[in-house]
Amino acid sequence: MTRMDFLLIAPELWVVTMTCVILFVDLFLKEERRAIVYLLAMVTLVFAAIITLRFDYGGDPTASAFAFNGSFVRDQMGDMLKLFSYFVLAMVFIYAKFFLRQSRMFRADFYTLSLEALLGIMLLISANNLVMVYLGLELLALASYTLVAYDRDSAKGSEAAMKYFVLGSMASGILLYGMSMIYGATGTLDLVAISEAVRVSGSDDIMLVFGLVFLVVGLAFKFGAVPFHMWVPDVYEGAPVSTTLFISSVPKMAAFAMAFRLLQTGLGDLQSDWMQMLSLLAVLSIVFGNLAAIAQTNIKRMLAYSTIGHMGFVLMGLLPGTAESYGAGMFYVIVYALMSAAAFGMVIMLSARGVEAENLDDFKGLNRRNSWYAAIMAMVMFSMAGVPVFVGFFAKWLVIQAALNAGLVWLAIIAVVFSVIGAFYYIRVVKLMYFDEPITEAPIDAPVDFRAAISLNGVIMLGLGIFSGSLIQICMSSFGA
Amino acid sequence: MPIYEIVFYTFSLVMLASAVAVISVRNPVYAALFLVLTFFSASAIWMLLEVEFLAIILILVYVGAVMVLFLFVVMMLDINVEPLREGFIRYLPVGLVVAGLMAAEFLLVIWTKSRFGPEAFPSPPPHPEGYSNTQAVGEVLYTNYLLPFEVAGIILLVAIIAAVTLTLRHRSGAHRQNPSRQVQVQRDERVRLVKMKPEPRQEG
Amino acid sequence: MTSNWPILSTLIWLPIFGAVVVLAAGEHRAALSRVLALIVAGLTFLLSISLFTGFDTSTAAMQFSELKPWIETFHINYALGVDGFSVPLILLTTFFGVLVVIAGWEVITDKVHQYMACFLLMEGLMVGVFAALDAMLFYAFFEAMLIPMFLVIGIWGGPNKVYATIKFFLYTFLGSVFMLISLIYLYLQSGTWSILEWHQFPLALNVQKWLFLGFLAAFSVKIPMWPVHTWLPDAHVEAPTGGSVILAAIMLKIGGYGFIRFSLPVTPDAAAALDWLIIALSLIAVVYIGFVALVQEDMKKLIAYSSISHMGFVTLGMFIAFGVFQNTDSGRGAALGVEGAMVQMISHGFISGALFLCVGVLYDRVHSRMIKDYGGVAHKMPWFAALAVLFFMANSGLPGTSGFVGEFMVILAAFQANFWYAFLAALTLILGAAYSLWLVKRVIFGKVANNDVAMLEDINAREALVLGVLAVAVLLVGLWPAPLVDLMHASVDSLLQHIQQPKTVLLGGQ
Amino acid sequence: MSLKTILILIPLLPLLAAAVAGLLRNQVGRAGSHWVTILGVAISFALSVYVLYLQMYQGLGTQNISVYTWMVADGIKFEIGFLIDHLSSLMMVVVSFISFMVHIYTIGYMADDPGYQRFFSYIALFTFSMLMLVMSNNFLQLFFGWEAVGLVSYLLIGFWFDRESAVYAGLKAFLVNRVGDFGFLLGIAAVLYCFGSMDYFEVFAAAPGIEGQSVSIIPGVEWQWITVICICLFIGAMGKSAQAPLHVWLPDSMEGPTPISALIHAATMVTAGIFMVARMSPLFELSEAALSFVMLIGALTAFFMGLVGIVQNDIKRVIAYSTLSQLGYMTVALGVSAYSAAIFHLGTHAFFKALLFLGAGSVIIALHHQQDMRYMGGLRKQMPITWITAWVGTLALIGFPFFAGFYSKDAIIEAVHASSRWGAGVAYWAVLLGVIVTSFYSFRLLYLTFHGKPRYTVDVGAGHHPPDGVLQHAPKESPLVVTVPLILLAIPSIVIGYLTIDPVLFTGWLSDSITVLPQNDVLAAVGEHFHGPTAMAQHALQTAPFWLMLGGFVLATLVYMVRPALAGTLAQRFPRLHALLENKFYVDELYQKLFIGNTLRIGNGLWKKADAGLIDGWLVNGSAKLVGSLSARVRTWQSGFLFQYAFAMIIGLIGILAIWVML
Amino acid sequence: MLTLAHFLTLGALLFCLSAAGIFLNRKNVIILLMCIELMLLAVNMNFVAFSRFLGNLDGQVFVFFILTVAAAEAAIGLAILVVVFRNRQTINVAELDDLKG
Repeated sequence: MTRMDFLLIAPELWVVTMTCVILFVDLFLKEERRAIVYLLAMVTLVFAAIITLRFDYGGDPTASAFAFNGSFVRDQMGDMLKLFSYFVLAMVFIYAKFFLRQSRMFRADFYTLSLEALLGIMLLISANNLVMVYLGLELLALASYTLVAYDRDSAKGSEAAMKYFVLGSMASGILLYGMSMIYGATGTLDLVAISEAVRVSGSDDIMLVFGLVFLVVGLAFKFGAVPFHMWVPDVYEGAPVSTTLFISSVPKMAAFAMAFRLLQTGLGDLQSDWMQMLSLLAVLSIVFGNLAAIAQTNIKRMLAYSTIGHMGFVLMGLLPGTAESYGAGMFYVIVYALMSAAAFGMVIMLSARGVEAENLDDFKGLNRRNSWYAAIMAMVMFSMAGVPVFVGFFAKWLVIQAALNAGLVWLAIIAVVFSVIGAFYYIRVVKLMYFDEPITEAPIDAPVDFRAAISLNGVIMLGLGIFSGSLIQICMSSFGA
Repeated sequence: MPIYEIVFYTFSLVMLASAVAVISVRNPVYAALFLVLTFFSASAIWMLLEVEFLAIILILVYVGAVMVLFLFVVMMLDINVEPLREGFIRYLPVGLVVAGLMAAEFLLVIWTKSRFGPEAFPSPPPHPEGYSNTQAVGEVLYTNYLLPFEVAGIILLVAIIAAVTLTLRHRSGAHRQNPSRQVQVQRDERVRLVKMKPEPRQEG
Repeated sequence: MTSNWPILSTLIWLPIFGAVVVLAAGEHRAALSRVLALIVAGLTFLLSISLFTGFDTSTAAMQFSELKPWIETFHINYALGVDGFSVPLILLTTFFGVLVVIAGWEVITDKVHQYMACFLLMEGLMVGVFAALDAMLFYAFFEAMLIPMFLVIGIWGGPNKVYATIKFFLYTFLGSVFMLISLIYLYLQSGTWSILEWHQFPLALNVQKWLFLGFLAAFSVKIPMWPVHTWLPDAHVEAPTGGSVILAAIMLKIGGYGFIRFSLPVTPDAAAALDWLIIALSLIAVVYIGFVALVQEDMKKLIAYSSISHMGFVTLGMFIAFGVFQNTDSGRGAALGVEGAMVQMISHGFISGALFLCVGVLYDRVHSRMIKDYGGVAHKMPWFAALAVLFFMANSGLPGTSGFVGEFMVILAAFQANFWYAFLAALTLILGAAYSLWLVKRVIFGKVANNDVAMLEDINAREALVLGVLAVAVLLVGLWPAPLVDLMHASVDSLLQHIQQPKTVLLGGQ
Repeated sequence: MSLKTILILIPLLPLLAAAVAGLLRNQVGRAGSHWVTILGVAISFALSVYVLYLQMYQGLGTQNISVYTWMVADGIKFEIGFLIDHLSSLMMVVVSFISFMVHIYTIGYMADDPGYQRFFSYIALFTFSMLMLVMSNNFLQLFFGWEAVGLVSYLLIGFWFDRESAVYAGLKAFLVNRVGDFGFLLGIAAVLYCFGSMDYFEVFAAAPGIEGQSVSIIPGVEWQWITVICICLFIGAMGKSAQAPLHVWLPDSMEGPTPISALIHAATMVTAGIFMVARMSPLFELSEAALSFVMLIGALTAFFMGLVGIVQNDIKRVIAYSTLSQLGYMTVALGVSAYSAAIFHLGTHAFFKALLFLGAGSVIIALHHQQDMRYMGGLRKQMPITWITAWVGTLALIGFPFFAGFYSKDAIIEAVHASSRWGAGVAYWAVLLGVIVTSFYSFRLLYLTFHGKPRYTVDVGAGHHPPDGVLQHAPKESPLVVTVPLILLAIPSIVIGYLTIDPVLFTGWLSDSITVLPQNDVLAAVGEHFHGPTAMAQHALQTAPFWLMLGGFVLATLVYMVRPALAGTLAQRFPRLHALLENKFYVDELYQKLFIGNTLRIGNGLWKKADAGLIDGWLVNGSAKLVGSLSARVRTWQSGFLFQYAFAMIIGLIGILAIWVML
Repeated sequence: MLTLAHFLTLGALLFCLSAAGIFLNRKNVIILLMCIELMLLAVNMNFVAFSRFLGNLDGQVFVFFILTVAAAEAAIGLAILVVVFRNRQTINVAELDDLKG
């Protein structure tokens, strides 16, 4: 253990410390002063960002630094994902506060659990051996299960949590089984060492492929890829929207990092195998997600299926296994997190008095009620549909480009066709907001921080689209493209 | 060394049988107890593999803590034992076929001699005299795996928070006084001044 | 204004930022948003005239070029420039930008600021499409344009607006994603997004064919060609007048422009190999749709179908060149076809825009688009009747109006390739006249049909201004198309020269 | 004033007048509108005469003047310009003169019409269009004028646009004309293909070069290019000049006001086709086949349309069928390469047919817009001027010696007789028999209208819309603005033939514009026997046409004057024949069934079945529905049961294992 | 002679049994939680076996962490179970189907 090790994990240390602080402070807080928890959580995120940014790689975006015997790695990809995690989580906190207040669930637990989950995410992003991957994953998962059941009086919430828990545990069991095979084949848990061992033993090792299948399934579950997606709609719908907001956004970035570490860093030599598996999953996800979303009337559920479709695209970015494709996948996942946060933020905004605006019909006539928020939601929807110049388009473009570059023309064609089918349900939301008459004329109100955040989040859809160059540059350079 | 094999097969059979029992008995209490038996057998097999530390931990943690927790919950919830449903029977063959298929696939791979056979994995030599499995694990755990170890601690912390968050609740039915609120109450919270128009006097 | 002033950027962003400003005016200041929109649109139009005056017709090179890096990682630039193909279309766009604002002046009373903003936004985006020299930039504008139009139809449209607008959106979206694949493929092969560099980039024939089909998917829907035209009648019928006008006058042209900018120069060999397909579809459009237009009962639908039929000439004119090269030694007629197609686009812009405005004038008064609800309008609205007859005559290709010029050129060109092409194309002379004038007969002439018609009042000054300006434009182009045609000579010649040299040869030489 | 300016002014003045009368109709008022248009046309007429004078007496040769370049595309110049030679200057004078007359006449005829200004605007616009057509030096402008006259014709036929039938007739006229224009445009395209130019001179100069070049439009059949061009162009002429089978619009066009019938549908517009073919003589001369075609079409029209004229009751329709028949004569003349004869007949016909129409119009005004001859009779007393001028017109039409028509028609018959072209024999008999038909219907008209007893009654209290045969006021002679043009037209109807036959037909006055190959020059053959107009008239007594004409006269007198009941008896005796003629050979019905009905059926079929049904319903909405139903089905997979979710995951796992590990 | 495959077979069978337990069980959720424990045990069996046959302690350390996590997981799982029971008065898997479609 050197000083360097601790410098490298300084952001994680900061977050874990602050979590404990919040936990402790909350004990002495009166109900009316709860906002302090919120403030502390935000402070945590801000400083985490600062601390993360303080680290200097010496100008090489592909350089990585290892700590704790190589079980922890810092690199530009990880840092970027972490930074965006902080950012999106900050959005989540802002949105969630409004919802939790209204539905009388504003407790410190939400923040501590979210921060723990963030820690899990950060560890997962930086994990460089199988143990760390597993632990990060579980940290995230356990916190998530709890958050899903956060509304203790909700039958749906507890049902969702139960399903999530059982399926999630099963998925981690499957993942572990795969890890055990990989371990057996290579004799090590360290991803770098694994990749070296694989290089030595060759990529046609049945044991490796056998393990790989389980790893891919575990990852697919995390992404919510078909047919390991069943939890997604139920959890999105059942969980309180504040939790859905969280689950749908930040952990996706972790899942991406995890996939990259496991598949590329560890099993890069098996690329030809996992590429095919992932392409199957990607196609199924894109097809199924977009199809099933069409029939939904519950917006959370619809967004859940849309997530499945989007994750198909992220997988498409992963599977070619080139630097550019990883960049594309990373860009996609970041963009998706931002879009998802904004979308659920809008759902929260429309939730009056703690009753969730779950149904699509709640969006009816939003333009008449408040045209700015309608515009934000419209931007988010168009972005998700992949219409330029919104940022979602650039994400899709990069991914499709990566697939084409790998010669997967058929995949690209399926992807674009189903993204058109998918566009249908996104623009249906726009239709509800703009073309229909409102059911209620109740004014839409939210605290100023909420309004600022959602506005920022909406404008990002456009701004990050028009000025997508630098983010793309960062994502690509992280992988040396 | 036939004794070695006899022990292995015995415990294996017990383990698998009790695992089958876990998933098939109707009463969850029995299931929990069979689970204990499963873990116990597993522990024995681990002993066979000279993985003493983990074997002990398994007993301690699972049988001693987790299973008790399970039983506790089972008892607390007072779940009535329900009859098997028709759907289950209909579904069973398909389920079994799938499970069988899965097992077949697993075994087909595992019994690929060239990769899993003794040539690839020769039987490990027994540990030298004076070898302490616990010590060996401990050395690795507190050096190479320090970070995971700390993280595991945090996971347990999360478990605590989670359990508290989910289950700790103030009884909703009970009327309680909140002294601090009573003290801090403001005047205008107590008395509400209502402005009204004077009622027009009724004529006649 | 100095010569290195980024005029194209101004033309793109001025309306877009104008739209933001108009939006900011808010719902309760309708009058302000109208005025603001008019100022922005007017200013844009005035500025765009400098494109015309400053344009050097002697060269096919891009002019008023701008170049800034956009997404450097993938060599995407914010590259703008115009040649003889884009300038007339940009002018058409800015011209109509003003007209639709005026046309919607009193008619739109609900959410005026959003209405105006949508149109300004569209204007900027459409100019962007015509000015973009970078394929990604082109695509971005190409797609983004859908959004305001989607909203315009959906918010201010007719009773079946939702179906129509979603159909419109998805149809066009579906087409364009295939183009996206083509574009990306081209980038991956060539390492650049510059359209001009793609023109020179050698490609094997079967690759070209696939790319060509990708482009075709996008542009054929947009223009639209048979059999992917069915969104158009619905969209037109349901759209508010301004929407129909922009849709017909400019948006359809983007498809044609795409063919000129991409399909022909980037994949010339595929275009040569597959020209039979386009020609066949174009001729089907001309004849088949002509028949369909004849039996329409809804005025807007009729005009919409006639648009499809007229757009058939655009595609025919563009792709006739290969046939001409084959059939004649001189190649005479190829340029005629392409220029005819361009003129047809401009002219159709004026005419269909005007026709939709005419229907809009009636609709605003009677609230029906059905032909049977009218009759004898000329009694009550003589000025309107005169203008409408003029536009319908122009629609049927009467010489002296702009409608004639393009069709004439294309038919002449088609004859250079094959008698039967010209024969089928010329059928429009009969069909076009039949559906246009039959409509005129039923709506404008005859006895006053009912009370609604009897209550009609003639067009007011605002309507007269809009229609009058268009009438002048229609006649001007019809009587003296030379200035318009001269704009594009150099570009057309260079295009034709380019498409005659097989790209596959270049490939072989590598 | 330079020649170019003069030439520009000739069409432009009527255009400006039209614009003023049309656009400033409320500002200039009724009188203003007729003054401005009449002034415009009058100056235009004067200038035309001046140009003709320059041509005839000042030795002004052929002028090819470009006004402006319409556009240049693909190296082809499309210009607006004037070709001034004897042919066009003659046409300009004819057109502007007739137009001038009609303008004056209209003041009276349309005096009560609310659309007064509009009408003047239209006819001035027509004058412009027609002048553009005849003055053109290139195909583009020709086509422009061609279509523009069609447009004005459309507007004028449908002038009374609250009359359903009028609007319909206008539409019909335009569409039938468009059918012709369809061919015409293809002809122009073919010209461009063969010659690469739109300019008459360049084309004519290059024309002999393509002789022998052929094309197989229908695979396996080789056609001469020149024939294709000529036939295509002639199809245009068939539409405009109402040759069978594209004649159907002309009788219906009589729905328009009578001045229009005179101006457009008798004297000028319908002769555009004749003019065009004559103008294209350098091309037509090269194609025997095309000329035969032209001749036969003409012959067909000349004879059969005359027959239809016999049984019509509407006075204007009789004249309309007469026009068709006469146009047939002209076409026959074109077909035998006697272009000059065609032009000559065109000129004379313009005067006397305009005269007849205006005369008919005069009658119609007098009878309060009663057009049915069955309710006329004996008007000679009330309307002496009209009566006399009608006699003049009739004599000219039937070709009575010394009258204008005699010279032109006789020349045509002689020319056909002299021709050895394939089919000339048939054509000769057609034109010959046509004479007796012409004579018969002309006198029938004259008798039914002006002679015999009145078949109408005058009832002062009949109200505004009295039944047929009842008039509110007694008929009386028309005002001066009507009768003066009649008189002015009657004069040339008598003398113009006598005066001009020699220069037009035989001394080659038109040879600067018309090319006739020596072997085709039938007029030269006719000319060998020509010894001056007087001699020709005297000689007429010995020729068949004269006696045939006389036969027609006798027959008509017999049937309609001597034994008026005979007509009905004949009709009853030959009901089929009568019905056939009365129904104009059922051509309209045939077209109605064959084209209009089928077109609508095709349109509806394509729309409802193919467009809405197949493409939209099946492909577009069908795929939307498919996606919808798939979506609904896929949705049910998400059953909500945890064990099924787990099962799906395991299946997925097994599946992937099976694919990648087992295989 | 016992080879690695024997131990792995044990793990595999246990794994399949637990998986079958999850998707066959329609009764109460507690059994599901137990099945998950079984699944982890199966994995542990693999790790232990590999660790031993490879002569490498990493596997055992991993098992140690898995056990820890499993305990935490069990706690949370049971907590959720309790919440479910409180809300619905049942923990029957087949009745947990409010969320579907």
